[in-house]
Amino acid sequence: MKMFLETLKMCKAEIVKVVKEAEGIKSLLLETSIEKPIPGQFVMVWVPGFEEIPISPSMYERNVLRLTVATVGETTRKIHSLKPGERLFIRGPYGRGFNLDEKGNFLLIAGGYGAAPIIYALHELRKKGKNVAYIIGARSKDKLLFVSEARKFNAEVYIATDDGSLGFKGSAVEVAEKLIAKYDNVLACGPERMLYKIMLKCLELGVKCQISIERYIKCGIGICGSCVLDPKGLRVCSDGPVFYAEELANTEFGKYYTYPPGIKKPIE
Amino acid sequence: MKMFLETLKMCKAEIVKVVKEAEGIKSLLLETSIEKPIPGQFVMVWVPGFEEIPISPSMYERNVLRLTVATVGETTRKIHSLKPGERLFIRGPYGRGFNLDEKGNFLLIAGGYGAAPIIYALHELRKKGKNVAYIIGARSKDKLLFVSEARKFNAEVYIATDDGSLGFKGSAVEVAEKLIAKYDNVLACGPERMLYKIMLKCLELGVKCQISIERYIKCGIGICGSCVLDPKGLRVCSDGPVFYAEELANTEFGKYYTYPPGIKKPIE
Amino acid sequence: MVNLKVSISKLKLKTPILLASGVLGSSYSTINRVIRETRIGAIVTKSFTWEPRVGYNTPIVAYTKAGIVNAVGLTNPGYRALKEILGNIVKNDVPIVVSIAASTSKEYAEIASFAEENGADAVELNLSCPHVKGHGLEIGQDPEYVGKIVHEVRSVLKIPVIVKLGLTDRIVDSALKAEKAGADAVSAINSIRSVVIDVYARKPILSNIYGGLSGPAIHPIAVRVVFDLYKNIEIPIIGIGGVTDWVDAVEFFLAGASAVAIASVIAIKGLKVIDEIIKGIEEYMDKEGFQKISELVGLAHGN
Amino acid sequence: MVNLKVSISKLKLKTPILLASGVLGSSYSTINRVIRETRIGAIVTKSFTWEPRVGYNTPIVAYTKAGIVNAVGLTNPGYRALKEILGNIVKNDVPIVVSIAASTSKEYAEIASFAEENGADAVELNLSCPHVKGHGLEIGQDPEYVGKIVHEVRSVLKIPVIVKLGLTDRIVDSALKAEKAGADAVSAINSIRSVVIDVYARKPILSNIYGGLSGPAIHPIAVRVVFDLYKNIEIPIIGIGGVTDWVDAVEFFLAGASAVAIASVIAIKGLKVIDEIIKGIEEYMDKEGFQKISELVGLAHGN
Ligand SMILES: Cc1cc2nc3c(=O)[nH]c(=O)nc-3n(C[C@H](O)[C@H](O)[C@H](O)COP(=O)(O)OP(=O)(O)OC[C@H]3O[C@@H](n4cnc5c(N)ncnc54)[C@H](O)[C@@H]3O)c2cc1C
Ligand SMILES: Cc1cc2nc3c(=O)[nH]c(=O)nc-3n(C[C@H](O)[C@H](O)[C@H](O)COP(=O)(O)OP(=O)(O)OC[C@H]3O[C@@H](n4cnc5c(N)ncnc54)[C@H](O)[C@@H]3O)c2cc1C
Ligand SMILES: Cc1cc2nc3c(=O)[nH]c(=O)nc-3n(C[C@H](O)[C@H](O)[C@H](O)COP(=O)(O)O)c2cc1C
Ligand SMILES: Cc1cc2nc3c(=O)[nH]c(=O)nc-3n(C[C@H](O)[C@H](O)[C@H](O)COP(=O)(O)O)c2cc1C
Ligand code: FES
Ligand code: FES
Repeated sequence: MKMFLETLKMCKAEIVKVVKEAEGIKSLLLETSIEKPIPGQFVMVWVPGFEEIPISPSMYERNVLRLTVATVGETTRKIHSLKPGERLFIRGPYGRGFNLDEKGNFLLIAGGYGAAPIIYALHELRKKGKNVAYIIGARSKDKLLFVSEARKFNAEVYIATDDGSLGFKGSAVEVAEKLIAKYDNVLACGPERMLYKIMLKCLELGVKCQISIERYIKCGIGICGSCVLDPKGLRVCSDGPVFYAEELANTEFGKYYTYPPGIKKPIE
Repeated sequence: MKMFLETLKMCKAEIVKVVKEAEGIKSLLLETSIEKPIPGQFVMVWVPGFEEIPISPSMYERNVLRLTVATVGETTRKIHSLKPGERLFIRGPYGRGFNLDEKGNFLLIAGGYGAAPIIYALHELRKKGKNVAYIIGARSKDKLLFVSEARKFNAEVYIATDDGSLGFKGSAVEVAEKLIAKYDNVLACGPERMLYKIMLKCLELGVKCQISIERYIKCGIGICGSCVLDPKGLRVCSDGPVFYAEELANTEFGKYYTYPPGIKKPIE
Repeated sequence: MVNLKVSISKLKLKTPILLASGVLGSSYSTINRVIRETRIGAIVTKSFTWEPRVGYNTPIVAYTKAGIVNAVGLTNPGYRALKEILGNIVKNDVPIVVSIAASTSKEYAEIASFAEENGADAVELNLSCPHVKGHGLEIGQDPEYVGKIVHEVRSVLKIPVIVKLGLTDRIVDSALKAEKAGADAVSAINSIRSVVIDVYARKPILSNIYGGLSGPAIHPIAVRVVFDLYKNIEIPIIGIGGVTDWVDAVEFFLAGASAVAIASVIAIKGLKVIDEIIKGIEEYMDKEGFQKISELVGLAHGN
Repeated sequence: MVNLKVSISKLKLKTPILLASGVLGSSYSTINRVIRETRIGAIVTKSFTWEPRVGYNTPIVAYTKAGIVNAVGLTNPGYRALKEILGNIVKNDVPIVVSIAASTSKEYAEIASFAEENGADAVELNLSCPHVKGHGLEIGQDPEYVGKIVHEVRSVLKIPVIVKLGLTDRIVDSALKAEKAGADAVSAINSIRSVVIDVYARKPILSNIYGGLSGPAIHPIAVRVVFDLYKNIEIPIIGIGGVTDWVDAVEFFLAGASAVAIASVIAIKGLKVIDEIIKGIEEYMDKEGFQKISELVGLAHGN
């Protein structure tokens, strides 16, 4: 007896290891039976008694899923307090991930915890033997994510810090803008401001660009309407979260964010 | 999305041909998408506006199912009135059929419309290259079933008629009793009186014997309790309708018949 | 040639499939998208309430073997936003039905008027939300109150008034009262109050504990309700509940529904399921020799 | 070590799984077989009525995507046959609960007394058959009447009285009345009234038109009912509805059921499913560190 809408099923996930990646960012290694996600897809993570939130895995190997989580509010703080042996609950994977079968080389651009799906994409691209460069930006050196991991996978690594404590002093976007033209593909995830600039640049240069974006995700399966991108009516949870630049053009993306009851807030 | 209890699903079945087999007995060839039945299994046949009744198919070839039906009451009479192009509704196949993988040669014994599952078993046994003999009994010559069909499949054929109009004058049981010892397996279907005698003989001689029996079948899926064989609690619809002689020994079989509300009627 | 057009009171639908309230019906952009990409016959918006509602905290959906249990919590920007939303919907041949969930008959009437003024083609009164206190099921359980609300709304409105009922003991009585009070159609059913508990978390999954079961699980119950309603009321019925393919939709017509609305199946099969269902109905009618949907409606009641 | 024993009032069950009324419980021979072949905790017989009932004509079962719809029609040889049936059940450690479906409180009491005299370990009053007029759901919908029946039966009986309720608006009120009138336990739920129509036959499949939906479809609704009952009554609850594996059973315990009864799953998985479910519960308790079922009961209600 095969069941209905199998991916809606809650799977228990036991924490096997917790790694501090940077100030305010931890990775959890979880043993769980969900399907292997495509990089850029997300899972819904539930800590009973708290909320269920979307997280894009940063790695998957044989039943071990890695989530890299930044403390932002109550649920993410609670997740940071969990220890190996404790459990959380996961469903998914959901949505459309990065298309890693595009031809040519790839420029991967990550800002903040946006590095999570990007580093996972990097793993999988390298396994396919693709040529990959990784641009990671952060406020300062101690906030940089997955630098050595990217190097281990033999990717070219570009670093940008706001305070210049390591690499280029400035933003990842500034570094990216100079490099994009050399690549066939751009994959990006991070703050919307940054992603918007990358999108414009790629459209200008005609470089294929896939961007993983965020909206308020509540159901994850395309029926609650909380993650919709006006005016095209794209659902981030199921039409995305990864979109091609062309799809995001002429939408609210980069301009404002529609919170669940329909409240629009400008992107700072 | 795979569904729950798929075999409970009603399948439409279009009548492609109607064949008169003998006085009061017709075969219907039906185009339908149910799974191939094992000989001895049954299907539930519904004519909207009438009852749904159990029938053991007498043939199956590539989506064409043959039902051989004797007129007994209202529903079977209605079935006899149907023409090619008309529809009936079928679910199944249900229950445990004949085990055709038993070693050695087979003696097949049929009485009346009991010939239906027997001739189908004959087809399949011959396809497996097994040595098969077919005993068919009836009141008179014009009531005999599947004689030429059995010959076409190169089975040895023994005929018994009560009035002696063809073959041995007497019952199929009398013919059978003389032959059973020569065979490794007996498969039988027909009036309970006859089956009971065959069961006893086989038990006495130690010949493997599989008998397809009848009880009042209403649900066909083992939950309504109307087809139960006391005192063992065997459900004819799902533990049977084919049983080994050993299973039937020391049950109501051959002695009485328990009708749905629990009313016992002796077998004449 | 098969004609898929149906009428629900004054509404003209090019196909007999509606988007049920709650799925893809809270913003103009998704509504426009459904209109653009599918052959949908009409769209029922998410239920609008007096005040904006953020809805419940997550988790708001839970898995069951045969359906989804949801407790979105009537997330919506409040009825005043209807002006902008309706204003942004592209003009076309797909009627827009505004769903309303309120807590008094006065609120229902005011929101309905506002919707009408701003271009709604009809309103649907949601009297059956299974998981929001004071906005739902309790109302539909009380036939007298149903009658009162419908009467009040009907008396201030020109556009059709549809009443959406959920599974309650007295659903037929409620429908009768609604009909008597001037309702133009009845939609049935809403999702059915349920709880899902995770055996490892040992807690109800939904933050609201209670949610509404929708999907294949509820279909035979919904068919029964439509069958019962058809025996008792004259106004058209919109069948809702667990439609996942054309067979389920045709079953609703045969039970007595003049049209069918779908929600959860979108989560499983995506938007394309709308056209698949419509195509299936078309082929069925063609093969079985039906020209119009109305020939199918209630056919299972004959002998 | 995991201990699977549970008590329902005076009944001692070696495992927390009961055979629900209706499946394999109409003849002594199938009851003996279940006792012999499985670790079943208790058996509830098919509902017995005053007069013998042949039941409905076939079709009596219909397919749905997520469950079975049945209208067997309370086929049973009438309560006087209980003497012979109970007399033929092998003596053992599995309590036999006689289910009763009657049309007056007096009939309920007389059949119950007869069952007690003939060795029943408990009776279950079926106040919720969804498809037999005058023998079911209408009774359970009326809390006062439920109280009256329970009172009458309780006053003539020594053995435990279990009340079986179906899905109705006032199920909690009915359970409260039953409790007050002395019921020893509540079983919930029965199958849910449904209709299935074949799109090619264009007729309801069941000869009785209406039947009861059971199986996975109804599970989340049943869990909700058990969850609600647990909040409101003190007497033990037997959870019934859509259990197909140990997870479903544990979910019922967490919602507040002291034991769980199963029916339809037997049609899909056969008798062996009983032991599979019991084994699953055992392993779960072992791994998760529970010793007794009672530690699980109602656990989902905490924070
Ligand atoms: C597709 C996707 C993938 C994501 N991947 C990651 C990841 O890999 N690592 C990571 O650290 N974060 C990720 N996030 C962001 C993460 O979901 C939020 O940081 C988290 O929900 C905050 O929850 P909270 O309870 O701690 O904070 P709260 O106090 O509840 O909220 C703080 C802010 O977080 C955002 N937020 C809260 N809930 C949600 C929600 N359900 N959906 C979207 N945003 C929300 C809002 O902007 C809110 O204002 C992802 C978000 C999306 C949409
Ligand atoms: C496993 C099995 C396989 C069968 N295969 C065949 C077959 O291949 N060909 C064939 O002609 N007949 C077969 N039968 C018998 C057939 O089901 C009955 O003849 C038929 O049900 C009579 O229906 P009716 O409405 O015409 O008669 P009715 O007037 O309803 O009944 C006449 C008699 O038929 C029997 N009967 C009626 N309904 C049922 C039922 N639901 N289950 C069992 N017996 C019933 C009873 O003895 C009854 O007294 C089979 C029966 C069983 C149990
Ligand atoms: C996520 C979701 C949100 C819903 N929101 C509403 C709503 O706001 N108003 C309403 O009347 N019904 C709402 N419903 C109920 C549906 O309109 C429909 O009645 C129910 O889901 C049964 O149909 P289905 O089985 O096709 O999903 C909602 C259903 C779902 C799944
Ligand atoms: C074939 C069948 C017959 C039933 N007969 C009865 C009955 O006689 N009395 C009763 O109280 N419940 C009866 N029921 C209901 C079951 O006891 C149970 O409440 C319901 O089926 C839900 O459980 P399930 O989902 O495990 O099947 C019957 C159910 C089925 C499927
Ligand atoms: S989160 Fe519900 S539709 Fe996207
Ligand atoms: S016919 Fe129902 S149990 Fe066999």
